[in-house]
Amino acid sequence: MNRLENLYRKIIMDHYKNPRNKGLTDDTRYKQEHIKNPSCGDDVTIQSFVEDGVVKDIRHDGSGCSICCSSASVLSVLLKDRPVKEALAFSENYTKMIANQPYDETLEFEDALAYQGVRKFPARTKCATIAWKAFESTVKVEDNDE
Amino acid sequence: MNRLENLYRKIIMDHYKNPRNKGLTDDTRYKQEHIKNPSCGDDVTIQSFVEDGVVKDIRHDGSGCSICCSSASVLSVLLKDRPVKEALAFSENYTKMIANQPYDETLEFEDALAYQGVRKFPARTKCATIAWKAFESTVKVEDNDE
Amino acid sequence: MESLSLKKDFPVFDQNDIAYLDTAATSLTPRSVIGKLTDYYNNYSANVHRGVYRLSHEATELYNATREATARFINAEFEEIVFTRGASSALNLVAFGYGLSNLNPGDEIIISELEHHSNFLPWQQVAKKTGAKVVYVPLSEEGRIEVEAFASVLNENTKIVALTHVSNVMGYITPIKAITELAHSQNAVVCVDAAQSAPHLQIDVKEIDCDFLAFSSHKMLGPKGLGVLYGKKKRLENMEPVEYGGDMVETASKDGSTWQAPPLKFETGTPPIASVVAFFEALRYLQNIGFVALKEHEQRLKKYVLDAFSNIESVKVYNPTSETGMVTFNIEGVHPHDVVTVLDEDNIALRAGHHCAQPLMQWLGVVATLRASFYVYNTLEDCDRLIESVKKAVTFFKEAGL
Amino acid sequence: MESLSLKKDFPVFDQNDIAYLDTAATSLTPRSVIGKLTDYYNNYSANVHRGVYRLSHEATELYNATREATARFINAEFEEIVFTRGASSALNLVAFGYGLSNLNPGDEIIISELEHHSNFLPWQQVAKKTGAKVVYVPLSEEGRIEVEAFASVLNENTKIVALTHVSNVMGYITPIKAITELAHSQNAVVCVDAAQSAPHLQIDVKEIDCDFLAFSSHKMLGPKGLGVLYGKKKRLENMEPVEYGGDMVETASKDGSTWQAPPLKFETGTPPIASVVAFFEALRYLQNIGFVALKEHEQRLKKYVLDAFSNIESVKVYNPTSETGMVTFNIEGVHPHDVVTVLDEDNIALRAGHHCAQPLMQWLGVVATLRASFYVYNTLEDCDRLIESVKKAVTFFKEAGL
Ligand SMILES: Cc1ncc(COP(=O)(O)O)c(C=O)c1O
Ligand SMILES: Cc1ncc(COP(=O)(O)O)c(C=O)c1O
Repeated sequence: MNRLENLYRKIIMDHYKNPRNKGLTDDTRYKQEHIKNPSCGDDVTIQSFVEDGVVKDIRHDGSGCSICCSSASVLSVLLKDRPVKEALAFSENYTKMIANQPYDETLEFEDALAYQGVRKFPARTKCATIAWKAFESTVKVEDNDE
Repeated sequence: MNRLENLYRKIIMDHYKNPRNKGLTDDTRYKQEHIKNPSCGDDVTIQSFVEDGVVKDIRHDGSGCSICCSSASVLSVLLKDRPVKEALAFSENYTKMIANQPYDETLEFEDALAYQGVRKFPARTKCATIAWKAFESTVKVEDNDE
Repeated sequence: MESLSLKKDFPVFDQNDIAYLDTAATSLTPRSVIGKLTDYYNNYSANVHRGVYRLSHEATELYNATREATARFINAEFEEIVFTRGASSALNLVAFGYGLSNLNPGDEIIISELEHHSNFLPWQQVAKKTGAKVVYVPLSEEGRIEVEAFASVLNENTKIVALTHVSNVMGYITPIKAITELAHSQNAVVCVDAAQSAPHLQIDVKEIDCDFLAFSSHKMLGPKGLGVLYGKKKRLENMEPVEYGGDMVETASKDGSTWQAPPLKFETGTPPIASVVAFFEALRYLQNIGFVALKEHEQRLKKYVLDAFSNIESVKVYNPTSETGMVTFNIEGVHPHDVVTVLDEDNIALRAGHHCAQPLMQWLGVVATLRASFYVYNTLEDCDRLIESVKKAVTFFKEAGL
Repeated sequence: MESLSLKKDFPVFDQNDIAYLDTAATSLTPRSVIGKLTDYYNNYSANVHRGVYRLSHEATELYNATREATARFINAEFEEIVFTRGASSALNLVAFGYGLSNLNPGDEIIISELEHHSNFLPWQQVAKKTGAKVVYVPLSEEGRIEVEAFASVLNENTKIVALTHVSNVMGYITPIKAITELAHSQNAVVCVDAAQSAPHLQIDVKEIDCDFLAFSSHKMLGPKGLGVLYGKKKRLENMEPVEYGGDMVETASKDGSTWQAPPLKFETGTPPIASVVAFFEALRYLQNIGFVALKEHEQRLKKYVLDAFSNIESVKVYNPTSETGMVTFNIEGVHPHDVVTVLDEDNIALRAGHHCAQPLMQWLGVVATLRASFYVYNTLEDCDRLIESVKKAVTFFKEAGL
């Protein structure tokens, strides 16, 4: 598999073409975060609904490249029904993995593992993490109340 | 004579210590020009009184280095009683001489010749010409009436 | 122009086997400019304007020599050239130095959807602050600013016309001389964004007769971090500074202060001396090539690429008729960001994005585009590499199911 | 510090047998900084932020590495560092970005007569525009800003305190931490002009707790044309941009636009990339020396000169007690401009003038002064040359009758 094939894995292209959980809701129980990547115009909105400390649902929308859009779809599937703490840890380890930083290697990344190829494309790591960043904001409690 | 002695000629130091025609007048027949050289803080005001196309009187004031202040004094003596045209030509040729540009070599510079030494000190040419510039403005007819 | 013989003037190619097609973002820098930069730092490093000692005096002479050369480059006068941090800063200076104090509610500012953000947002802000209104020249079907369309929005309320000379996405040349003449007939002031024209066209501000004109050193072989604002003498004299401090002041006192005459009035603080000094060499380099030869060269490359692209079914070109060396395109169904990664694998440097022209993207109805822009150092071989790589991307993403 | 071994790091000395004593105006540039500059131009020359291809991505990484290093240099956070054209621009940004929208008639801005024009005129202007009042800390007899005097002008109307950290003429250190604490007790915002302190003192913005702090690269061995504004995160978030355009915008549309988060919000247009990248090496160079060793070195030179000057009857020193390496003086009866020419003949580079501090000149009751300032590359030999040349000037002008 060459570098490009390794970047554009089947599973990524599948989520890009057939995004799961796409489209936003008006349901006010969802917390929403919108991030724009000015360097390329990627534009992602993530909504998540947390109940009893568990991520019950994730929605997403936006426009961008295949890496960015697919990862929103992938995370919406992977993180659903996980406790917030676990979802956050997953997200943070994923981001570290993409950034070539030490991460918890015992973690099962499942479909998110497909994004390993991005590590060889530093100019694209933002694409692969922007949706995850947005997700994190939606579930993080505001601990900054100055 | 070394370079410095050639710059700080006796005649220059004399006009610096004993400036002629110093002090401004309130006489409204005098035209006035104030120039400040921001690079060193030299600050010169020249007033000139022209009647029947002749420079009848020149006054000056200000603060600055010896080259600057003395040249105001020198010009106030040299240009007095000259026709405006002649005074202007004198001033312009003097400025060219200082700037190492071609000038009318038949001209009698009299005391102003002492400033030849400045030509070797390009950082000081402004000092030697600023009062002359101010003088020129006081006698030039505004030909720019746009 | 012998393209291959120019490539060796650019040290980036010593280290990188790259097809650099992103000049519209910033140009590469020739050895002579880098040499002048290091020359300044090695031999002077001193400040300008205020030093009476030799190093500083000589640095000042070099600084002024570039101002003089810049003036001659666009047929302006020495005092009409203000050095800024870039074209963006220059345009902001016009908007906030001139616009802010000369606009009233009901006044109109004409711009276009072709504008770079730096000639759009300052006017949007100034309009907000003054109650003036931003009016857009309706673009032609191709996306051009045309004289008739301009005339249709010009009226006695028009106070400022701020238009791009060459669009940084479409590459079209605005008929700015005719527009300026019309604008002046309504006493409107004309500000030209020449960031994409100064590097490629001979500019004569006396002929155009515009009031202001802005461009950047770094898009025309010069150092980064330097821009130029040309302003007619009278305009600059009547314009407010926007930054206050050292060097722009004449008398500073508690009771009030007075400013230097232009251009110093607009250049507070220690300027980017080295960059200014080195910009001289960029101007010289361009003048040695000559704008006629440059244009011919750019056109040849552009036409070559366009011809090839017209044979690739899924490539859509947005500006086939443009007069300058810029091809803006997409592979249908594939996000430009994905395409650019394929090209990058082949060492082709190309811009994917909105090119700081979001209003134009909205007008085009796309989120982003690819843009290849050509300059002195590009060759037909660069074009071949681009064409081959685009073909590869088309195949790759088709196989990936897009 | 082995002074002589540092001199060889500065190529200006290769060509010039010069005693460079004008660092307070601008410093010389070490080889490593020049090397990094040319390295950027030779190997990248590409733009930052927007390019997805390798050259541009790597240039962006280098650019960000300097922002990170600058943050660490003053113990700030990455997002708290804004790159500007210089300290002047940085101070104007605070005045017009923060001051203009936060001041009301009756509010007071505390500055001092020690301020450089760049921390004086912006506030004078903002006061004029907002109806706020500029209040001066009464200087001590020596010309110092002292805490008690500051407390005497601080009150509940004080909204902004803008003071120099180290005076560029007197070299005194302002007790800025105590002043900031007092100012904060009245909810006033503190802006520190660190143009003359950052090159010489260890700065810890968390310890000082100031809201804004500005300095220039070119006074601390870095490239010309680059400045730094530190702002507390919350302050920057609530501050208006003063320049609008590319890179600072998030969404740009006809109906309105939104800005990037700081610091990008304040950095429109293509920045001085090469200078930013190379500034990294200046910070590294200074950190390798260390501020303790640097201070000791500067003090030694200063004391040496002061001792000698005290034996020359007609030399008047204005700042004998200053804590930093700066000697400000005159030869009585001789205009400093005349003196400096004598020194220049001996290849001593020294500043004569008002040092962009006219209010202080008025306070001192002089038209101008000479100023010798010491830095890493200076030696006792430089001091000897200065002393000898000053003696020569004294004799020369005495003989000339002054
Ligand atoms: C105390 C002080 N503040 C501000 C400045 C302005 O710095 P710059 O010229 O780099 O904008 C200077 C330098 O002259 C200075 O000494
Ligand atoms: C048309 C146009 N205007 C203005 C600018 C802004 O130039 P700079 O980034 O040098 O400030 C650019 C460059 O991106 C441009 O292409």
